[in-house]
Amino acid sequence: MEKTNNKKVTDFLINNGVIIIMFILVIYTCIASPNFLSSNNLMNILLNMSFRLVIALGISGCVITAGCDLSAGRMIGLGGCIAGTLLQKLDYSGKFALFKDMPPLNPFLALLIVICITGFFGAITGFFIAYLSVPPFIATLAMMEIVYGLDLIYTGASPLGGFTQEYTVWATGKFIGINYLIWIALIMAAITWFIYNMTRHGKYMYAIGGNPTAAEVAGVPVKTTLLLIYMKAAMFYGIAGFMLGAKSGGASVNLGLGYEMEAIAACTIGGVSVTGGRGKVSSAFIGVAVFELLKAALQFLGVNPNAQYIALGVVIFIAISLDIRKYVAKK
Amino acid sequence: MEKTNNKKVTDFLINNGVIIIMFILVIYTCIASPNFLSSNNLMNILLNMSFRLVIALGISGCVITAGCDLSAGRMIGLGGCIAGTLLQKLDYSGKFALFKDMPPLNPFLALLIVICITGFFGAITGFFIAYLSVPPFIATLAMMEIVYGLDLIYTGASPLGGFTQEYTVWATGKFIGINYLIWIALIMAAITWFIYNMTRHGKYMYAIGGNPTAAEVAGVPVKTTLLLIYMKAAMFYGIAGFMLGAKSGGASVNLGLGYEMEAIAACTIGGVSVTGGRGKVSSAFIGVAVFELLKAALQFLGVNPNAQYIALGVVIFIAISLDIRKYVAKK
Amino acid sequence: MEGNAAKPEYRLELKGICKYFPGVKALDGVDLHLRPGKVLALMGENGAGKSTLMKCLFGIYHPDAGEIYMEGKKIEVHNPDEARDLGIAMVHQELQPVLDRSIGENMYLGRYPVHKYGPLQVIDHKKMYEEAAKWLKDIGLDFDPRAKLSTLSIGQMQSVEIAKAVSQNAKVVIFDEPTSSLSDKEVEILFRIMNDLRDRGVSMVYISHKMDEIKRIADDVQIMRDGTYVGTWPAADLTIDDIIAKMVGRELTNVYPHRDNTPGDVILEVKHLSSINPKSFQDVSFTLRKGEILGFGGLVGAQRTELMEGIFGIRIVASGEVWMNGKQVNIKKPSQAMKAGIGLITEDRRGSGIFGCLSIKDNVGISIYNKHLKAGIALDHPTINKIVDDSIKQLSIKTPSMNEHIINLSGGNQQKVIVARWLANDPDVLIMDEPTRGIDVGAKSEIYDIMADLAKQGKSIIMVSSEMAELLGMSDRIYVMCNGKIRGELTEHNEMTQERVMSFATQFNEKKETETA
Amino acid sequence: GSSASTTASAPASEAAPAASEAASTTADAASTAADDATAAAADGITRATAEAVPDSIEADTSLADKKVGVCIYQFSDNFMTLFRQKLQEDLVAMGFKEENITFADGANDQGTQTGQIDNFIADQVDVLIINPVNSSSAATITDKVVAANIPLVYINREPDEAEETRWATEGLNVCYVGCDARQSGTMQGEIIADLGIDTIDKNGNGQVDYIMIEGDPENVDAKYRTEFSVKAVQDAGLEVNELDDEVGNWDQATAQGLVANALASHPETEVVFCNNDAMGLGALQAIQAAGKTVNEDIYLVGVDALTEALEDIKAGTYTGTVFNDHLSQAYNTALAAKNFLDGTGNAQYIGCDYVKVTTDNVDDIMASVQ
Ligand SMILES: Nc1ncnc2c1ncn2[C@@H]1O[C@H](COP(=O)(O)OP(=O)(O)OP(=O)(O)O)[C@@H](O)[C@H]1O
Ligand SMILES: Nc1ncnc2c1ncn2[C@@H]1O[C@H](COP(=O)(O)OP(=O)(O)OP(=O)(O)O)[C@@H](O)[C@H]1O
Ligand SMILES: [Mg+2]
Ligand SMILES: [Mg+2]
Repeated sequence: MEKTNNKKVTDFLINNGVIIIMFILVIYTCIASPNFLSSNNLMNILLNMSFRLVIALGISGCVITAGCDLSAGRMIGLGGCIAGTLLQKLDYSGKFALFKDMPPLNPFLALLIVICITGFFGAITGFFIAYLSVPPFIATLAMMEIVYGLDLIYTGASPLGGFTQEYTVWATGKFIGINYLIWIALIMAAITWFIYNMTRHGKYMYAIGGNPTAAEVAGVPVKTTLLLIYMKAAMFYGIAGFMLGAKSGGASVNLGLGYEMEAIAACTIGGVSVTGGRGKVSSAFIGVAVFELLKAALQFLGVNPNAQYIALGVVIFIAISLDIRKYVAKK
Repeated sequence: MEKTNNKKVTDFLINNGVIIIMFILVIYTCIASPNFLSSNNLMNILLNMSFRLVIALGISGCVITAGCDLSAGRMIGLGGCIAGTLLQKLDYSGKFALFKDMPPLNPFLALLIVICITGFFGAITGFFIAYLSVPPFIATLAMMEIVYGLDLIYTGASPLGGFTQEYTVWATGKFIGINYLIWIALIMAAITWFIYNMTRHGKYMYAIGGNPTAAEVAGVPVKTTLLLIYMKAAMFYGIAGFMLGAKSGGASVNLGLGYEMEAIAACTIGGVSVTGGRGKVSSAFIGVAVFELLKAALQFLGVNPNAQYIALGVVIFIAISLDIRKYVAKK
Repeated sequence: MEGNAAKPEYRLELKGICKYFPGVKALDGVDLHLRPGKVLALMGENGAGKSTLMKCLFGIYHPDAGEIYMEGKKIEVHNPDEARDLGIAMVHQELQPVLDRSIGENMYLGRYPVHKYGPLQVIDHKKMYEEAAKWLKDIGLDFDPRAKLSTLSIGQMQSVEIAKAVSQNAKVVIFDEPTSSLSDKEVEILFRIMNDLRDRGVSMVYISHKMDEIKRIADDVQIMRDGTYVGTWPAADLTIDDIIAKMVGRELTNVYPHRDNTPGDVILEVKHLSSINPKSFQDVSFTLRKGEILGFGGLVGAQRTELMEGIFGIRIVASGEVWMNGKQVNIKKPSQAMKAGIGLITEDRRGSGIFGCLSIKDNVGISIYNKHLKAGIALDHPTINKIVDDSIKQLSIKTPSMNEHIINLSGGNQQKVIVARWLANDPDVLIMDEPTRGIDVGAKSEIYDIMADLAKQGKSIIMVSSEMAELLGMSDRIYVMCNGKIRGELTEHNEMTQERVMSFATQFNEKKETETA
Repeated sequence: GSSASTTASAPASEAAPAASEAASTTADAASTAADDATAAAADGITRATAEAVPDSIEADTSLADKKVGVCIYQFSDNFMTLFRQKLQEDLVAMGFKEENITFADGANDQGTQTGQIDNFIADQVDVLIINPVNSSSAATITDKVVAANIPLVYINREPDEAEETRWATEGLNVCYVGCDARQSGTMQGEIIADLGIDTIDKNGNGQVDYIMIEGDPENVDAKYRTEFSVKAVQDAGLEVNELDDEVGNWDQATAQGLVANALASHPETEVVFCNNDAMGLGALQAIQAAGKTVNEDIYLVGVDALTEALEDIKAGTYTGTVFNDHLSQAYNTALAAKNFLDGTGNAQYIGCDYVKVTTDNVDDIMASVQ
């Protein structure tokens, strides 16, 4: 009897190791620095999570099909820059030269344009992956370079600022006490949940991740599905870039640089399997939450910024090592 | 008869597509800019290839076992910084504070120390990958953060300069008209060739990449082999960092940043399969040569640097799409 | 004489082995007694735990309880390397090829011969390839051991596996379903080799679902049922019916069901179909009627699989036409084949059948997710659940729930899940490639029942089978292939004999032997 | 593209004197320069103060066939973008042909840049302008370039003193054009110190409670700005108290997140130092989101004088920034290249000055930048 109880406790610890470690860290931080629990700070953390979650949701589809997407960061940069150029105040002295005399667009229209453009590039990546069998690692690496080059040429590497009030309010405005950006992230999570669980496309995605050959034989439109996954992911990055631009009140070509790594790591920590076939919306959420809480806690605890890199790495190691034990068959 | 000849030509074109494209580009560049063919410039290109080749050789083992190594760039930085701190002139005004009064070491001893240190971190990554089943992507991502943090703390983020003549001569000195660095790269290539083709470790590596279950079932020491592969790779990065420090006459924590991506892309272009089991020393060589020739040619042709990113991405896409056709089973 | 009183009676003894997997008690106190120089047939239904027991012995799994004795000494096997050092070799049920490496390297994987230069050990390629060639020759294979393994067919790879196990000079050799993809000729060679080994005093464990083989080769028969030990008997004392009865725990009278289907009009017509690969199927024409079970016989390597995959749109077809219901259909990919009303159950269950990390529900549902939609978008989960639940009951799939991951089921149950997938999709023509490969008698007869039932409902079935009994027992009509061409058609039941099939199946060259008259 | 650049260039040359005027009116800047000059005499380095940008540049036809190689440490850097655009214009104005000027993007990687320098040498350029990724690599770069007999102008990132002394003693055709990075930090600190402790000290603890957002830690500018901004405040006799110090890697979005956390953790923050304006603008976003008002509850300084920062200073929502005068630096770089080629030669160190920007002079600076 006792043995089973012990076993249950161990199992619980292993299955929720990451969450438990985070919980302990959060409690410790709260004690050491009470401001950590202020509603203001919680809102900050949620706000920082918002766009990271959108990125992680986008990339999760790629990871579930045993791929990855290195172009995410540069796509975010492109999205942010396009939004930035379209939404500058007309009288802003540093206005983007190409659209010198164009009044700022409606932000929704700008968002739509951003989504279309990043989605277009995502579709190209997807095309190479799906129809020409280019490994995702390589295809997205190539697209990363291309998107960066285009963004450099488009913006001339100048930073963009002077955004209209209608745009920046996306980051500052609230609805029922919750920031618009957080609402957007929630809506994107809901959409993703729906796609993953309630649509053919979602089921096809899991099947491809589980066994691509079997999926092909079972009549799954493997190529179209893969293309759509990378296109959808790129659209999500575009949205994230748009959000990030609003949040930081400016954009430059380096916006979002390297975010893909953290997004993939977050997905994995949350339980998306890099070998494919496994992963949920909640995985992306947990992973992103772990990273943001960790970063905020380390800052509140006054940990040396250099040491923060080490802490981040160590947490990834521990979290994944614990997590893997759930899945690795006991032999 | 004619048909077969046609087929042969097509086959030849497809199988050597990358090389042929490069060849055309090189010839075009030579015509447009005759200096491209100068022996001086060829030596430059070889020199640039030297450390890239060492990195690609190191990472090839990871890729052949269907893994990857994102920590390569940071390991190079660590290697370069350690070498830098150990090999500064005693009277250099900006000498590394910790070793203020220590005379510079013998470069060979410094190289040995570098190899041991990076090898140690590589072994840790390998341990997590092999014994705790952490996916390589994630384990090396975590190690990348840790190594960067350690390097920042170690050097205090100060750039290092004032290297001794004994160290910088590694980059400038020649033997039979060929630069020392090129010799080192050749020696490393020979060692790698020997390991891959003539030792059990090499055969185990291919078996693990080709079919890990088969290797396990056949009694291959899968875990030890994996650990050794990541350790060996890290040692190679250490050497590359040492070479790069000598070549650029200075080092900082950002040395080698992002080199892993290019190294993996080079391996893949040369024919190492990211799905594992396939790849040779010549693959790494071809891939690295393609990248360096391309970069040099674009610069000689005066292509806008922003557009160079696009060109690089496009070449990767084309090269891999052509190349894949060799392997996609003709059904 | 060395045989003194201390010499143990058994070469190998397993006592009370238990092995648990999450939610499954795969082995529950199983024993095994292996006499020196004897062949022990290990029999049991799919999922009885045969492979698991052998994997425990070979160090791939670690038993949760139980002891292993080798020649009277208690041993512990932690990994396959240790097993090999103890003199145990194993041919695995699932082929484990490293396709990109040479045949020789595959044979010597994990035990490469080396030259020693101090601490440096350099692979002795010459010795490796010479020895490999010798062993290959011994098993009747005439390959260059330096060729890549991927140039061989699955059956040939299986033979290489056997050569590999035999070349280890082991005291105990385990064969886990070695013949599932071997042709009869290759089976003969295997038996010859096993007899040689027996003469040399090697003990063997032989696992197979093919009853006739057991009678021919086994000295003893051990039977397992649902992870428990039923008993061990001298092979001579048991009839096939006895074995079957003990395996399933009940009497199983007729393996092949009575069929009362009547083939109707032609539903599928294939005209002059040729692969782009000149070594594969060429100029194949045949017809299939409504409500007919059409057998495709031939040796392994006859390109039947490729032909079926070509029809189904997995392989590229160079020329030829496929007609369904009198209309020509253009099939470039499986989804088009499905739309035309064709289904395919592939021979490689693990590679192209199951989705290991997904649930049974998703494994069944994958082919019908585009049929049950609400508002054209959202999946109709209640309906899908009902379909899956029904098929689990109808095919008596052994599983705790439809949310169980399919990888945790035994081979036979996995196969039933795949059948369920296609039944849910409801095709007019179902192609079944080796439908009972690696499946026990109980499950086999259930699958035969399903096939007969489908035919009676007016569905047409193409059955590719290398098992002569099954081919003759289930088909209404048989085509026999060799070397990518159809060499003959057997329409009348009285001409469907083993001899006729074999004569067509071995007709490697074009020479027009007039078949009739 | 070309019409945009000509419209931009015309007012630039008009406005340039205004910028250098602003520089010379800053007494502190002048004294710093004077200190440097005295120190220089001891080193034996030939120092010169940068020349003002003239209204029109005379083209020298003999330069038409000279090839110029320019290595920029990273194209995506905001400041270096302004710099290199202006540099190209000025080089062309001096008589170089546009197609003979090649820019290379070092992608913030010394290995890559070294390769590019090798390529330029192989391509036999006539003069090299290098913005080193890693200023400590200068000795090696110098050796290479000098060995190929190519004159060399370093820009923006200053090699160490020993290296500059060597150019002088060995009589090499090498010089540095740029500012002293320490000065930008010092000016940030002075902007804050000039406000007076009474204005700054909202919580009345007698200290300047600040948070610091650093750029890429390996970048010298980031190190100096971090160090000298605080030092200048202390030198002015104010006590400081560091509440938080984070690395924002020059990135606006990152800085926004960091400052948001820092303000939640330390609501008593009085000053936010940012190593550049991009991060400063991110910080501004975070400050506003936290319900604080710049110049009332909190003070915010950056460096670079980005257009948006200038507009914010004008609007009173940004305390101050430091203008890195790319106009004069670019002109002096082009001039140095020309001087090497026509045999005039150069001083080893050609110093430019940063300019403090606050509400007082923001209009002048805005006029000069556009
Ligand atoms: N890795 C595993 N994880 C969970 N369950 C497993 C695993 N391997 C086997 N099982 C379960 O153990 C039981 C025994 O399986 P095993 O493969 O040993 O059967 P078998 O007798 O060899 O059947 P077959 O004739 O189909 O090969 C089955 O119920 C199977 O589902
Ligand atoms: N070059 C190859 N690479 C990989 N797999 C192959 C290759 N050639 C054949 N196969 C596979 O080997 C299996 C056996 O095919 P083969 O053509 O030899 O026999 P078959 O008569 O078509 O099949 P069956 O075993 O069903 O009688 C098929 O699954 C086929 O897909
Ligand atoms: Mg089995
Ligand atoms: Mg105070």
